[in-house]
Amino acid sequence: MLNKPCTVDMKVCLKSLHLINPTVLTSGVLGVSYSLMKRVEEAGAGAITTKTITKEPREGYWNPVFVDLGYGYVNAIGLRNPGVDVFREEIRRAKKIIRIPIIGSVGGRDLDEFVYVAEEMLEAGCDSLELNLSCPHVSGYGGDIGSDVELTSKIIKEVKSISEKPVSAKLSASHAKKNFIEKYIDAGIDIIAAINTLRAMVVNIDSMTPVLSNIVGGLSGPCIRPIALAVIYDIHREFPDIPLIGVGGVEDWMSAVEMILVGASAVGIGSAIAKKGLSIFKEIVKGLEKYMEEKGFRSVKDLTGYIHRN
Amino acid sequence: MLNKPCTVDMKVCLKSLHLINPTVLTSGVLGVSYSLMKRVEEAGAGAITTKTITKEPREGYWNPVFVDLGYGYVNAIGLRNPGVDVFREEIRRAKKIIRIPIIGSVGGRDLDEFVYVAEEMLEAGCDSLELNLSCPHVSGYGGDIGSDVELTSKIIKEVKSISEKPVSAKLSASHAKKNFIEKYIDAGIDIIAAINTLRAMVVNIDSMTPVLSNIVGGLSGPCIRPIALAVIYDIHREFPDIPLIGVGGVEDWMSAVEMILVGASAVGIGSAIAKKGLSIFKEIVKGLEKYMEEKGFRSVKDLTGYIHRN
Amino acid sequence: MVLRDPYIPATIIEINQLTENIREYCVKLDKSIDPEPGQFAMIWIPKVGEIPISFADWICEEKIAVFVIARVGKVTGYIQENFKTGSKMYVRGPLGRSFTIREGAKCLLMGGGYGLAPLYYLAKKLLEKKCRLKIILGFKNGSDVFYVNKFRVLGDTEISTEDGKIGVRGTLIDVLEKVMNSERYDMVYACGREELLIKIALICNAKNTPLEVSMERLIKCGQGVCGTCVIEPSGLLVCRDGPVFDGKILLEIKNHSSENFTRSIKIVCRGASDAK
Amino acid sequence: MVLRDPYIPATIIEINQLTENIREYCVKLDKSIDPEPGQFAMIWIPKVGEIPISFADWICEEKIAVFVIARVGKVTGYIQENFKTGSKMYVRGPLGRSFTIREGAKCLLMGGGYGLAPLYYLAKKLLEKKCRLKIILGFKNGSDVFYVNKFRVLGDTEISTEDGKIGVRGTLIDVLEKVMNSERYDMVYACGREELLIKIALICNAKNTPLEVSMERLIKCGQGVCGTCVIEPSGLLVCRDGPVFDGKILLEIKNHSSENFTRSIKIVCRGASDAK
Ligand SMILES: Cc1cc2nc3c(=O)[nH]c(=O)nc-3n(C[C@H](O)[C@H](O)[C@H](O)COP(=O)(O)OP(=O)(O)OC[C@H]3O[C@@H](n4cnc5c(N)ncnc54)[C@H](O)[C@@H]3O)c2cc1C
Ligand SMILES: Cc1cc2nc3c(=O)[nH]c(=O)nc-3n(C[C@H](O)[C@H](O)[C@H](O)COP(=O)(O)OP(=O)(O)OC[C@H]3O[C@@H](n4cnc5c(N)ncnc54)[C@H](O)[C@@H]3O)c2cc1C
Ligand SMILES: Cc1cc2nc3c(=O)[nH]c(=O)nc-3n(C[C@H](O)[C@H](O)[C@H](O)COP(=O)(O)O)c2cc1C
Ligand SMILES: Cc1cc2nc3c(=O)[nH]c(=O)nc-3n(C[C@H](O)[C@H](O)[C@H](O)COP(=O)(O)O)c2cc1C
Ligand code: FES
Ligand code: FES
Repeated sequence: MLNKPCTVDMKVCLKSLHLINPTVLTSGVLGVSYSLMKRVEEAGAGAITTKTITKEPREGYWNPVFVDLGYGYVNAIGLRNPGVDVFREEIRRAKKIIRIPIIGSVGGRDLDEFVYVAEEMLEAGCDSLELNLSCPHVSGYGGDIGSDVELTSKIIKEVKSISEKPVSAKLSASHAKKNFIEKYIDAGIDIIAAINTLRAMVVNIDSMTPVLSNIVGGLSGPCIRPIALAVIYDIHREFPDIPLIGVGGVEDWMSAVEMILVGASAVGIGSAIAKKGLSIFKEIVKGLEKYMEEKGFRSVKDLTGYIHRN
Repeated sequence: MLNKPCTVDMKVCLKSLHLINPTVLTSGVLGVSYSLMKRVEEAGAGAITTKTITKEPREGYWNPVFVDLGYGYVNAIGLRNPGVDVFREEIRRAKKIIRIPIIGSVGGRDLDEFVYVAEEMLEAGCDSLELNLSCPHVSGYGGDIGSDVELTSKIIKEVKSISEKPVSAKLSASHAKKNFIEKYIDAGIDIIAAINTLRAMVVNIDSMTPVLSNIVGGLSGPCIRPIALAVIYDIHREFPDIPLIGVGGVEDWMSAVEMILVGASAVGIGSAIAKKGLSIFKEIVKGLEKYMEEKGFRSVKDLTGYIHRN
Repeated sequence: MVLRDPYIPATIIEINQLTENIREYCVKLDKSIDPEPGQFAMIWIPKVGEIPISFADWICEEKIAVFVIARVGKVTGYIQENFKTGSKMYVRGPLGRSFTIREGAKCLLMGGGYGLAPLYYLAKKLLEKKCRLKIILGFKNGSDVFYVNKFRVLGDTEISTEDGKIGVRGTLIDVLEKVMNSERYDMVYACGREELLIKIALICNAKNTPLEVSMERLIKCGQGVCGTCVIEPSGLLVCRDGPVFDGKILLEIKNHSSENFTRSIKIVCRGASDAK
Repeated sequence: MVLRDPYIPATIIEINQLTENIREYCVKLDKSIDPEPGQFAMIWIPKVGEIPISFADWICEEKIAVFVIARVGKVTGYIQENFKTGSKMYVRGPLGRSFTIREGAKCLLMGGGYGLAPLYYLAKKLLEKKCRLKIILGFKNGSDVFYVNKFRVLGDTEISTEDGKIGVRGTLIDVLEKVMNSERYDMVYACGREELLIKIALICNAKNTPLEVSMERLIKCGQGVCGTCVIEPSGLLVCRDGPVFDGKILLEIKNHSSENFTRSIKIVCRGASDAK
């Protein structure tokens, strides 16, 4: 640090949300307790998204809930969470010991649930909210909400009206359409995070059964990165002003670079943790820094969407 | 053959389309000339789908058009085809030397083009038509049509009105929704083929450019199989009577079994040919036959959708 | 490698009733694996469920894994009621961190119930590394005793039962105090109920003797992503950072297995129960 | 293996102007590959295009590939105009089927233009396998001659030019007829314009001498899926079943490279042009 001037600025801003670096723990992975959030901060993350929290507690689905396919993963945890009344305490405790921003992921089956959970999360001290409009395997939640653009716009409007903190929409690949996003922006959305997992299933031909107890789940990991890159590329081309969190298959600094080049301001890190553990955060930040130095970029901001200008 | 009675019936029927076995060459892979179609028949396929044909010739996109990612492929060929007036001759010639069914894949930007191409294909002797409602990277075609359920229903109705041959709809994962399919069935669709590739892109961080000349393309191969399986599972559960061609990531007999277990009557084989060549057809038929013998199934029909009954 | 799914088909080739509630299952795997003592497998029974079970042994040449399974609920109950020789299960693993083995060390192994399972495999491996073993096994009643002769072959073995039918009357802890007062060990390994482990940790701490314990929490993903198996306040994950941990973590633990193991809404409310 | 993309970055370390239109590019690859003679690479120039080019040489220890590139159109033109030492390209390959090499065989190699590229690498490999080589190289004019001295080192080399400035006045075919009448060869290898290859095929067929030729068609996917590079009526694919084929296929060919190479609507209409 002393003999090498830090030439690269790793900080990023997602509206009023300031990150020391562009790595974000994505929703559903480890963001279930204050102690795990603390570990993620220590591991070097720029921000933490909590597990999606609903009003009532949800036990989630029975095992098996997570299948490693080598090139990706299929999971059906089933939005397992203790409910916002309990989780509020977890956030309070986390806020006491954690300095990086905590983004509360809000789940719900209707406008009321979204607003209720959002309010509680804000009160507990979340620095930002992310609306889960995209989980593909819990009926009534996530993608079922996100497919209804009118309802979603209303949810965004209501949540924005009670929130001074930036609000992001977590989109699935199939709903990341121009006409949807236009309406979300009109409704006041600050940030877009994409993509969530894609509805998928794993079949075992020996037992002749599905592997997941819930039968269907969501595909994540390296193999969805080409899809996520196209989504972020498309959104950034149409809406260059909205900050994007690129999520899907980020597994190393190179994939983080890919995401940022196509338009992401920050990158979400999820199932890659299964393979690499928490060291992935520092690995990405270091690799990205070195890449930017070599290519002559001064800040992540300059790299964001560079592929559109190159 | 003499000392082992053939106990397993490999024949499948997709409405009035009779296949000697459930392997189908999927659209866009090798189905561009009579000689290649002949080779595919000799390789053991049960049916052949042609490249998607449009009214006018289309040169397609410039190289690179095909990227091998190990776990899958991203392609943007760009519906390169000589136009139906020329391709008609190719089909005529193919029909003279090929005995397995030829399914003509019909492309179009509007109702008129679909009907025009369909008519020509039928006249040339196609045994069935497949409507491409799902190609994800040619603006105005494929997925852009498939996202408009009213237009699509109209196209199906019109094509059905001029066709005595079975007509199938080739769907993308994001349009394989219950309310869409209901309308297609009302409009008279005979068969559903799913899925097409998923919109995707590949980025090279060294050159800081997209790899495909068209920037975005479609993801195929093993890594989309979990998505395709969920689509076929969902459709078969809701509409058990409509014959399904399961397409997406079929790479060996085991993946064919997976597809059939969740509800496919036949399986499409596409980009796996890049890795395995044409021997994949016989490999799948043999493996499937052996599996059915071991598990005590008498016919592919009995295996179709078995996972729903197990 | 592109995997189809992570489950290795396995066929039961032998079942032994060890006690009323505990059975030993010898299963032949379709593929070789390389488990270390302390690691576990996720055992999937299609249409029933999937549970974590420790390796009680591994016979490499024959690809045979030994699992000692106590009947507690849905999946373990299903196994005991329905599984016969020839039945099939599916195994994913080995998962987790194993016990530390130091060549030639003087080791004390202690455990109770199905906790004996990982200890047995550990004892075998320790012997291969020229360690000297003292083994203390605790059981509730005389009728709960199992595996004792198998352990005796490997080292100096003492037993306690609460009803006094076999060995010393009392608990593991009684034996432990006696043993630790008379001799120093390089390493203590323990496996059993968490209340027991905490007592052992206190004793080892007082004696300044290194301790490794195998811990349990509800396991969902088994790959360190869902966070279900977290131990508070450290944030350590049983499935990934464990199940084998330094005994010290027991001294500061906040959420105990008893709370965590209830497959009810309570599990999900762990956060709240910690708060109190 | 999970790949990022199939392109190996490569840096130009040397450029040699061979003739007015043809240059030799020595490129250092970031990763080792193992091309065989006759195989080709797809060379990708970001934002410009991607074209198939044969390996003219491969220096394994230094990961240096040699490409001989003739200026014909968009991509080759861009390369010749813009590429300097230090410029970067991206290489995917090796692709396709290579020439067959029989140990100790008596071989006749013949080619013209950039067809010399794969022949040069082949000649080197044949020598390693103790083959005896007769080489016939044909050029349009004296100013088009290149690589002759490199071939002379490897075998008995004869040259023809149409203007007679160097070697025999005339074409390859004139020399071939003379050579084949005076001696028998175990194997003939040819590479060049398709009209030439057809003539060679007729001669070899008449003499009953095995012939292998390297063929060209428009290459799109390069992996045997798009069907663009098909040769009618056999349905053989240049990118996968070739580019090296048994010379016999030239005797029955229906769609010729001249039709196929026009990057116009005509290419796509190949079906139609065959029909006539
Ligand atoms: C790393 C690890 C290794 C293990 N090794 C073994 C072993 O070798 N042999 C063996 O018999 N058991 C072992 N267990 C415990 C075993 O996993 C549980 O007994 C089993 O999951 C219960 O499943 P069930 O469906 O039968 O019970 P359920 O119907 O799920 O539950 C029945 C009762 O058991 C409790 N329970 C649920 N999950 C667990 C759990 N993970 N651990 C303990 N109690 C639980 C519930 O709270 C409930 O009270 C191990 C657990 C872990 C975490
Ligand atoms: C297997 C194989 C190996 C080859 N090896 C070499 C080599 O070692 N050195 C070399 O210089 N060239 C080689 N070629 C030819 C080379 O690929 C083409 O010259 C190149 O693709 C032209 O690209 P362009 O963008 O410059 O031309 P374009 O702008 O695409 O076309 C210009 C003209 O060239 C014709 N053309 C287009 N594609 C081809 C093609 N595949 N082959 C021939 N003409 C074409 C067009 O019809 C047009 O008339 C090889 C071709 C193949 C199929
Ligand atoms: C185990 C697991 C649980 C997840 N839970 C949630 C969730 O609760 N809410 C949500 O919005 N996304 C959830 N996701 C989706 C991730 O946030 C992310 O969008 C997706 O996994 C793609 O990123 P990845 O490839 O880096 O994992 C979950 C993903 C996984 C693997
Ligand atoms: C090179 C290539 C070209 C394709 N062209 C078409 C096409 O013209 N029409 C179409 O409906 N689908 C086309 N597809 C999609 C395939 O038919 C298939 O739906 C998809 O590739 C998934 O199957 P796979 O994983 O077996 O390749 C193409 C796919 C590839 C790889
Ligand atoms: S069980 Fe999911 S993190 Fe341990
Ligand atoms: S170039 Fe696509 S098949 Fe040969």
